[in-house]
Amino acid sequence: MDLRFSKEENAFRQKLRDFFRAEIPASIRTKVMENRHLQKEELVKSHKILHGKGLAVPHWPAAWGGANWTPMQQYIYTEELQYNGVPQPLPFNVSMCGPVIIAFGTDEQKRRFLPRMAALDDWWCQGFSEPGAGSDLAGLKTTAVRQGDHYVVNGQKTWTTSAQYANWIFCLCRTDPSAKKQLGISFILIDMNTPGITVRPIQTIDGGREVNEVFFDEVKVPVENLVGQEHRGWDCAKFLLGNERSGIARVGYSKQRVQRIKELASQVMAGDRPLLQDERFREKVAAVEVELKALEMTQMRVLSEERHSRDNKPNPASSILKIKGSEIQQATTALLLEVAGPLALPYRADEDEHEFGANEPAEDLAWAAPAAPGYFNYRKVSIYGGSNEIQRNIIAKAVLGF
Amino acid sequence: MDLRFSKEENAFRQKLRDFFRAEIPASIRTKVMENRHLQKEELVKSHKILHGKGLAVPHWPAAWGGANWTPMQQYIYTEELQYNGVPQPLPFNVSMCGPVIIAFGTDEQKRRFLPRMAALDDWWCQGFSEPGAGSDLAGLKTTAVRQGDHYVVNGQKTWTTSAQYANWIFCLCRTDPSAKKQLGISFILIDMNTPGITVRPIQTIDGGREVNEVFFDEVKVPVENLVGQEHRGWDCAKFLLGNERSGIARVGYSKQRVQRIKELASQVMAGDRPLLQDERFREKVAAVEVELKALEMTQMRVLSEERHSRDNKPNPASSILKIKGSEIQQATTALLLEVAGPLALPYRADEDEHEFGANEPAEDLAWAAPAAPGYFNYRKVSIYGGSNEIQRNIIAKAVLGF
Amino acid sequence: MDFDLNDEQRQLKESIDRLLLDRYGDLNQRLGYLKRPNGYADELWQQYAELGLLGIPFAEEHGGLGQGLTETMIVAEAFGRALVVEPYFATVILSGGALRHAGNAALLAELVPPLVAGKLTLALAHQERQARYDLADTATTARADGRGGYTLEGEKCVVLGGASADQLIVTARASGARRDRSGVGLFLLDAKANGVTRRDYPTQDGFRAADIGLSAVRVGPEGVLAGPEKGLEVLERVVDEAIAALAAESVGAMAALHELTVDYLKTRKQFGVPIGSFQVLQHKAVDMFTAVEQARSMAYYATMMAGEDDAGERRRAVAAAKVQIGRSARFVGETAIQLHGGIGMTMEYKAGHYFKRLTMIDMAFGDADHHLRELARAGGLS
Amino acid sequence: MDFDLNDEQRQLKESIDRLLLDRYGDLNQRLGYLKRPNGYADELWQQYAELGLLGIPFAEEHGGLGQGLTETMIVAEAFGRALVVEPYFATVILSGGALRHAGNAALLAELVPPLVAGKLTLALAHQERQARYDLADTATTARADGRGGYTLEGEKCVVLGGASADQLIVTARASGARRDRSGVGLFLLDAKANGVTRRDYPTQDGFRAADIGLSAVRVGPEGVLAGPEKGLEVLERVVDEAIAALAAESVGAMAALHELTVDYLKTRKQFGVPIGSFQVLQHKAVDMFTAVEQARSMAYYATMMAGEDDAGERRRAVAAAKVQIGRSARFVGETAIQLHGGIGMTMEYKAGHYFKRLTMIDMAFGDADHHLRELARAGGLS
Repeated sequence: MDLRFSKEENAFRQKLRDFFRAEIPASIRTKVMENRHLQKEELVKSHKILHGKGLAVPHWPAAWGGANWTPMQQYIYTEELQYNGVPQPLPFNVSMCGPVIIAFGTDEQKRRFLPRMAALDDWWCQGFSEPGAGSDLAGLKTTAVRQGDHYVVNGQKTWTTSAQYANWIFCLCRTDPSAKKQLGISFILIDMNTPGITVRPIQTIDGGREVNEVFFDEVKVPVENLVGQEHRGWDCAKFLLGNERSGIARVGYSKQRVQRIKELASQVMAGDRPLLQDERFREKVAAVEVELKALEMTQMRVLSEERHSRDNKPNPASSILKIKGSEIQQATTALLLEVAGPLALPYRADEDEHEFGANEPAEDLAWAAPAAPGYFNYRKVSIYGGSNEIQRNIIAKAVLGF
Repeated sequence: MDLRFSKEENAFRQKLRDFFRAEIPASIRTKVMENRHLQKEELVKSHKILHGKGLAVPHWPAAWGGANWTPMQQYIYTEELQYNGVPQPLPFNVSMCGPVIIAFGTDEQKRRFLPRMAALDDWWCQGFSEPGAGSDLAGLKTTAVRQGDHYVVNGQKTWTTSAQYANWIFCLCRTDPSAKKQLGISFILIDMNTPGITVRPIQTIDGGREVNEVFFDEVKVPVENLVGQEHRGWDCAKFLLGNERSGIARVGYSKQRVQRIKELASQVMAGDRPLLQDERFREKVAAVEVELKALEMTQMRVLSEERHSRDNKPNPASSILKIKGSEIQQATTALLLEVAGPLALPYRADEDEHEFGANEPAEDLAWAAPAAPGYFNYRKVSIYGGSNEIQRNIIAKAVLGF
Repeated sequence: MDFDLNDEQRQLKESIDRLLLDRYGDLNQRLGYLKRPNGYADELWQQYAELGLLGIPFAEEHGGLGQGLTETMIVAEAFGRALVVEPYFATVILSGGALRHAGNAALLAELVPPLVAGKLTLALAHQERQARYDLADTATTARADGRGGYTLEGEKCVVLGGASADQLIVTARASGARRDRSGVGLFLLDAKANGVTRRDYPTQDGFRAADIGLSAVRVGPEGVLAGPEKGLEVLERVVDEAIAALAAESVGAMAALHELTVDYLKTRKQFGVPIGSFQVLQHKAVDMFTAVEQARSMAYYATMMAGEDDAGERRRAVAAAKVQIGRSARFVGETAIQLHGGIGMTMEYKAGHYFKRLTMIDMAFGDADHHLRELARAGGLS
Repeated sequence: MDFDLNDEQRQLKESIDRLLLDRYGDLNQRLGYLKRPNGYADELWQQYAELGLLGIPFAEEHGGLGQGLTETMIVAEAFGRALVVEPYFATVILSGGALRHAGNAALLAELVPPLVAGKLTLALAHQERQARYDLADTATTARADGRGGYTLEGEKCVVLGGASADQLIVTARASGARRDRSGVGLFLLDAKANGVTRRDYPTQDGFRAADIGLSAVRVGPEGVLAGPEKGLEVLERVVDEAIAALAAESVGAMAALHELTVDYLKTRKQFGVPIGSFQVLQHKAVDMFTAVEQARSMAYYATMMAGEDDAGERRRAVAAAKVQIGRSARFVGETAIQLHGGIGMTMEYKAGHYFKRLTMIDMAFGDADHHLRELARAGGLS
């Protein structure tokens, strides 16, 4: 048992940190750290810089641009990305659709999609949830009816993040209505420029427009865009959702948030002393730091065990990463809100919207403006990707054997 | 709307307070306030003093010794009892069995039992729970088989508080095994001196011996001890459990505990200042005071509405009194434990047990000795009388209509 | 003790509920009001005037209805249920409170009638960006001109209703250091007076606020609402009453959000059943209910105590209420969104708007932890 | 990073688990040990010696096994699972730690061999009733006799294993005010020395402790374990290592209690079904699991950092671990009792004994909130 990072691991971390800070524009990293919306161009730019160094898809097989890292290296990479405010390589490309194609796709599909996916030459989005299929994903109703060498897709997807930027979408569609639930679903790739697709933005309570509804009306999709076997798309979905345990806790992200909170709270005055000197506040911050350190160690334990368990059976502890990770992320947004105090009240319209047509609050209070929207917006992290209630159901069944 | 106590109500309160402090021995009240075990003699003495002034069963009909108080007066009485460390008149007599006999009993039963019950000439205990029937009380198995003018009772009851002191027990027994669950249960009064009854004490984790198992082996009970109709005992049970909403929150009790905690914490030093000066600790105390004040106001609202709603349909808010009341009582035991700190570690055997045969910790640390046992013992308040999980089920159904 | 409404109070409640059901029943009506020039519906303001809502707290001798905090609580709770955006809080509760407690007979006689008639809106400009929740912290200066008037210099921020208000009540320091308790006065000035600049913007919860610049703004003797010797005392009284009103508004919003959530749990189907059939979600809804009822109890308590003359007792009681309101609102708001899932995160659905309003009420005049700290410092409740 | 046990460590764990299953498998065995004269089983103490458990932390040159904190963690977790009552913590962890870190070669050579052989038990007497969690707070005096020896005068309380110990390690103040950081020495004395009085009693969690009076107790130069210039520094090191061991013991107890609870939920039937079929109880069990795993992670962290030489970094890390351990234990213990219902409240069932031990571990050397306060004062973790 050796519970410290090795010299090699620390060097690996330093190398990445230096690169991120030197090569990814500070303007982009600052926006991430201040929890402000990024423009598409900024995300593409950052992604391509990483890709240029082979840092966009390190977890992929070497043949497709992977780096053959250990799980620990993969974790260090993810933590450093998050800690330094580097936007994650587009997860729909590199963590969701890519791995599915690598695991289930044909050589033709791999050649056609993976390189452009890794380079973010194609922007992918996810067509899973539907108005009637949220926690109960298998209840989805969007149909893909085989007609010769095409599927004809009809239905509606929702909560589709950045669909407005995407030129491709990977969808779960019902190809066999007679089969029940999980059976009869297929994993299909659809070009967003195909006629019959309509994207409608959904404004979230923080004022942002990151999610959308996507409507499919008689959309013709070539059969070769089917991934894996027809009717067996649920296998792909399960594989996709079970993937990527090293980033889900978002430890690096929360570390950066806590540090920023402490910096701001050391400047904001509460009465005659900085807020950070207030016993109650600093103890709340310390309590989050403790939870976060525990989560980090839990994450380490999971990774260290994954090293040998090649059967890819995850450590039971891995199942708590999402729950604790989301709770801690939300706790940091609540702390930032407390730091902002009365200065959190002004609503600062994002670059992309001015519907109130009103003035902006003072520029030098800009740091406080994202505090409340961040708090509101981050309620999502305990909802998406399987709500924390669903996560608890899973643990009760899989780990505790209820 | 007038949210203050009337002058009359305040005078009523003062009169009771003066009486309690003058007439109930300080030795008894101090023991209650310090959460130490009372001897049977002490409980009887206090009860009889109250009874002498008509303060043992004020909520009973005037014909049987009641005082015709308003719900608000009843509440003030209960709060003052609790606040001044006066032992409650034995609840098994005055709040449980008594009201059942008043509501369901024959005149003969009333004449025979109520006066001795009110005077605590008889000590009653409750035979409801069984090893297999806790939350699911209706699952009880103890049988009472009619044989001529007797029932023959066989079975086992458990968690029977102060059975070791009691000379009577009121039991739920299954008289019709063929009927299902709630039906086929009868409410029967049994003389504890009847042959075939065995009482076995259960030691609880705090070291106390307040609860017992009671075994019935071919116990002959005269038929005239049946209360209400045969097989309809569940009506009596529901009536009994639904009774007494004014004391269940135990506001007065918790008020006294909070005050004691503040007194002790102003004497105990933490570093260079009294613990009560520590910001975190005093804020935890204040947080409990806020919850307690809210509970008190909720209690008032319930009572004020009961005044008119003669249909005895309780205010929905009443259903939260038990949950919040128990949480606050437990919070006070945790705070007292924190005050005691390292001095809570010594285990001080109660008057009635010396099994370790060891010395006692120093006498002047006696105040700290009940801190941990009190914390352990009070886990029971969220379990008995319908666990807080059961309470939530009830609210979900009755109030929210799930 | 008696928690029942009398007949007048019940009629008041019913008439408000009727009006708001009509004008706020559909979320899109509210979203429409937000886009109006002032960020609210002027015609509704007139209807409030006709209902007499604007005159509730003012003495009859000044042209008000001479009603009390209980009536204010009834209005605030109804406004919370409907998420009303008209500047009732800024004009009637805050500014009206300042007028009443400063007790300047001349200004009361001059301002209350038009205010009650819906012809005059006001805003209370006390917040400064460095002050956080310290009401005494005032950097804005009031320099006496020797003729009973003052010249104001400084900056105020997030002034509720500041841009649409006809007149402003401004706190400014005539003497002492920035955080001294003495030396702060209340000054009345025309919102368009020379030297007054206003930056208008929406707030997180749909209201409007403004940052206000004061540069050599002249106030005559008639504009001195409360002199430097008593300004803070007046302000603290006003804020305690305002917190009681916010508590009631918060309870209204919480109760409505809880009902909305329970309805959703009963209708939303997943796995072939209403999600309300899952015990975990039922118990969450029960805990929300408990939080709402505890908050309601403390809103009553605040209403009962906000009129208390003993400032210490009043402050402790109001702080305690703010603690409970804030904690209940935090739990009810976050849980409601969680139980709704994605739909709760959208602007098109009412839950999120309740959540945002509840969050901002918690932060107004100090959040739950701030007031817990103050309460504990003052020795607690008992 | 590598969280795996090596072969020796795995063997160590297996041999301990085997022994404890045999000697602690039935709760009545433990209750029997408690009634022994010393409150524990002397013959088991010998078996620990034969297994080499008593020599784990001591250097081989002194007759120990020269193993480290990881091995101590393995033992402590196993002892926590079994609720072991032998004085391993008092003798090996606390007193042994004092011997090791005081670095008094003569005393190490003299005491370690019999200790490792199970022939010598010790107790660390540092707690005083006014001191609460302040390790420096020492009213007991050590008056230099001018010949290198001292005379001790004062009172110690709740000394773990104090009555059965052969020798005592006592903290006493040679100079400075009661709470000064300097001037406290560690002194070794025979438990039966003239002037030593002991009051023995059980603790809430089944151990034995003693109040110890010291009246004109003579200690020769050879009994000065650590001089006044370094006593506190040694004590703080010992306590940080002790907290790491308590964290592991707590995790062992928590994990076992969680398993016990899950088993109960699966077997206890009400309403005709196992109560584990109720979703609310399932989710409570899941939250217990999460709390145990988070605590386990911090027990590892404490083990990793307790050997750190930088006192500041060590203290912050150990404090953080104590916070997590205390909070997890509080939640796991209370929830386990709640989910068991009445049976969890009885002495005849194991759950309550775990709950009591977990509670007392939280309070040992400062509860979760105490360490959170200390951690926050030190600037937090990052």
